Amino acid sequence: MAKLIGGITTSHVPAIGRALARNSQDQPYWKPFFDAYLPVHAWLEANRPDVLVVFYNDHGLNFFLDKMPTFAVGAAPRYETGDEGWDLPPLPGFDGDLDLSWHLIDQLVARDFDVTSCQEMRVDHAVSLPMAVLWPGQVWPVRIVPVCINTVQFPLPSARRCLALGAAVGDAIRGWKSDQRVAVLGTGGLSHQLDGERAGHINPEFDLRFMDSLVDDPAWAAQFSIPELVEKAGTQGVELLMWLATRAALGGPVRCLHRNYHIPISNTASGLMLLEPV
Amino acid sequence: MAKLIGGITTSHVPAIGRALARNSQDQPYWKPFFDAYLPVHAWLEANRPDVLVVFYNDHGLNFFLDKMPTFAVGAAPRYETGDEGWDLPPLPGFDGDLDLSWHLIDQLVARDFDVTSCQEMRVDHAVSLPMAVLWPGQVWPVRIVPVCINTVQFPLPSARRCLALGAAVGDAIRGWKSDQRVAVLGTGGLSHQLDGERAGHINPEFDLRFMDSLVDDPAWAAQFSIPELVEKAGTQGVELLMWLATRAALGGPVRCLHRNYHIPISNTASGLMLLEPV
Amino acid sequence: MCSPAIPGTTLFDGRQARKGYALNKMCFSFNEAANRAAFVQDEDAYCARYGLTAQQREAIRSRNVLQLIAAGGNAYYLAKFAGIFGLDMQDIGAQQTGLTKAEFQARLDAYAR
Amino acid sequence: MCSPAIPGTTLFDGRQARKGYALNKMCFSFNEAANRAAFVQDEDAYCARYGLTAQQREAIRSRNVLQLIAAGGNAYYLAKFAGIFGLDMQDIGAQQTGLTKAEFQARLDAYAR
Ligand SMILES: [Fe+3]
Ligand SMILES: [Fe+3]
Repeated sequence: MAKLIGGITTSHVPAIGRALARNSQDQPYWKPFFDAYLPVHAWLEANRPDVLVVFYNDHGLNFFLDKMPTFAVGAAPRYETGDEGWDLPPLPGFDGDLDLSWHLIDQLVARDFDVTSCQEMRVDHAVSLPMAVLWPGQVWPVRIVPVCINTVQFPLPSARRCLALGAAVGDAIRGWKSDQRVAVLGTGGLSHQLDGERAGHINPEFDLRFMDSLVDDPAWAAQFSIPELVEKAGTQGVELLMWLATRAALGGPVRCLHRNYHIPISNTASGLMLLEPV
Repeated sequence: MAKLIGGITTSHVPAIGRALARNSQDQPYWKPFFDAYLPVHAWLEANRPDVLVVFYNDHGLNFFLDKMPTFAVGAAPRYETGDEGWDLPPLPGFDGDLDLSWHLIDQLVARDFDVTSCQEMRVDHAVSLPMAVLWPGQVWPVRIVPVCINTVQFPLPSARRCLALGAAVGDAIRGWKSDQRVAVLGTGGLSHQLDGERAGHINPEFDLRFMDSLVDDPAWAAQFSIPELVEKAGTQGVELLMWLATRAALGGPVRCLHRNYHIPISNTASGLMLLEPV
Repeated sequence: MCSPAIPGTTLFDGRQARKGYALNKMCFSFNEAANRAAFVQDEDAYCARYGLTAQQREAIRSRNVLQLIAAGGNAYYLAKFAGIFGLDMQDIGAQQTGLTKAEFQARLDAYAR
Repeated sequence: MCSPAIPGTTLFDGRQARKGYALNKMCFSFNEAANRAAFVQDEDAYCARYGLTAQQREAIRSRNVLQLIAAGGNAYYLAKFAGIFGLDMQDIGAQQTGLTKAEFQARLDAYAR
């Protein structure tokens, strides 16, 4: 059986892309952000996953309102990126893992998750920037299976439903007949709001409580409705749903090997956690 | 509150489109088929629905394998048709009902159905031909909300899951704050298989038992897995999932006002039922 | 996905979908009349544009439905390919079962009571 | 959909989506550099192609984010419109809050401990 070796949760701010394009990693604004990933580099080096399942939210590159899935699972041999409107050099694309993709899709549909399967798919900065922060050489030593959760078009799936999705993905990974080492990556958040008069909203108390909960009480955030999460974490802070799915995939108790919380990166409270199943 | 006044289940064979284009309705091959709808015309005339929720399966007009939803709900102001590759004159398109579309989407996501919302959408013969058989003048006196269930890409949702979807749609219709009269239409099946050495497979015993079950024991078909349903009803006979969702939307006991079963129309056992909540 | 084998029947699961993507994408394009015309005008160029495998190219060339299914084709998309030649479902059924169209039609009629 | 009002915040629900479809579709097209160039070259023609409402057209003309949101714009798609002008999220935040960019940045920095 495949081994689910751990989970990483991280923010995915587009501004990281500009920092990479301009080689700003060592500037005072950016250095603390990039340095926070060094312990994760060491963990990846030591634990060498073969495949990453990536929970992320598309920001209008692959999906438009004509066909907006609640949950989409990639089943493509390759996932290219795009410039997303910002004239930045696109990052290298990613090789998929079709065996794991179809195993996940089969298992999820069997457990009443009504996923949209995507045999041709582009991934946006929510996949490529975390990958580039984890592997600064931008030569990916892993294949990926993207799992996209809708945060664009309300109604969004509830926190409870995203926990259930993550749990089902975790079970499927652990039940995959393969010798591969799999990690889960969840990208988004933490608190931020780009739009409206409340633009710039950040909520450190909530974020820190949320990060604590992921270790000991992963269902904590599921007490809140989606509008309540938006009220606390901001319109884009609701991307924390990706963190919930990632945590749920790990199943039972976890050990937190590393965490970082840094304000601000762009308009965002930037967070990072590295979790291992106990 | 809106009123859910009844449900119609019917086959949707593309050959009907050719018969319409060639005005073959009175030919011996077609007359029994078209005549079977006369009692439904009378019911529609007497009961005048304002909106139809249409459970159907797309055959590769609106959805391709790049983004294949398990369940998709239309939220478009208008749904046009296409020739689907067959050089037939496209039938007139349909006006949507955006209030009901969004009400359904909100309610379904709240009940853990991971639907894909479609704000731009074409509908194929599985919507247009049943509509043209119900209203031969092809002037539609109703608005529609299409609900598409995947029968193209396995894994398909289970019969049990489709029953649950239908039940949730029914609850949402009955809970819709509106004075509109709503009917449900489910199109597909009954037993047939277009592909493979078993092409031409038809299973009248199964179909008749299935039609009986819709009246008194709607969960009967849910005892079978999708491969079992394919074994019994054929690769395209699995479209009976639309009938299950339609029946489930009606909720409790129903009265069967009319039924017809006719072999063959094209390669298909053609079925028709008109059901009213008791 | 583990499915019990049903004789003469292929479930279009992930395994089939992986094999057939290019072929099905080409057939999906036949929804548009302009694409059908382009195929008819230069079949080789059109197939090349979609990157068909050799097996798929040969199955398209032979207009053989069983071969097209073996190459990963899905019945719903293949129906659009058949449309180019004006074939109906009895033509296709007859071809796959090795019957004449009249024989195939008779087999269907025999189900009636 | 019944949501409690959150001050200064618009949830992009069905009501907003219905209002904003044309605007968001145009902004989605800005994923491609050629479309951004076409917009820059002839803004009127490009907006006409997407059938923007008068309110949407005016909001695009004024480059005003709050007006764009009021016209049904979604933040994720509007970010691609902002990209045409090289605006970053602090420019956009400043515009919406009536602050200078430096003031807006200072407000963000103040959250740090
Ligand atoms: Fe984001
Ligand atoms: Fe069909």
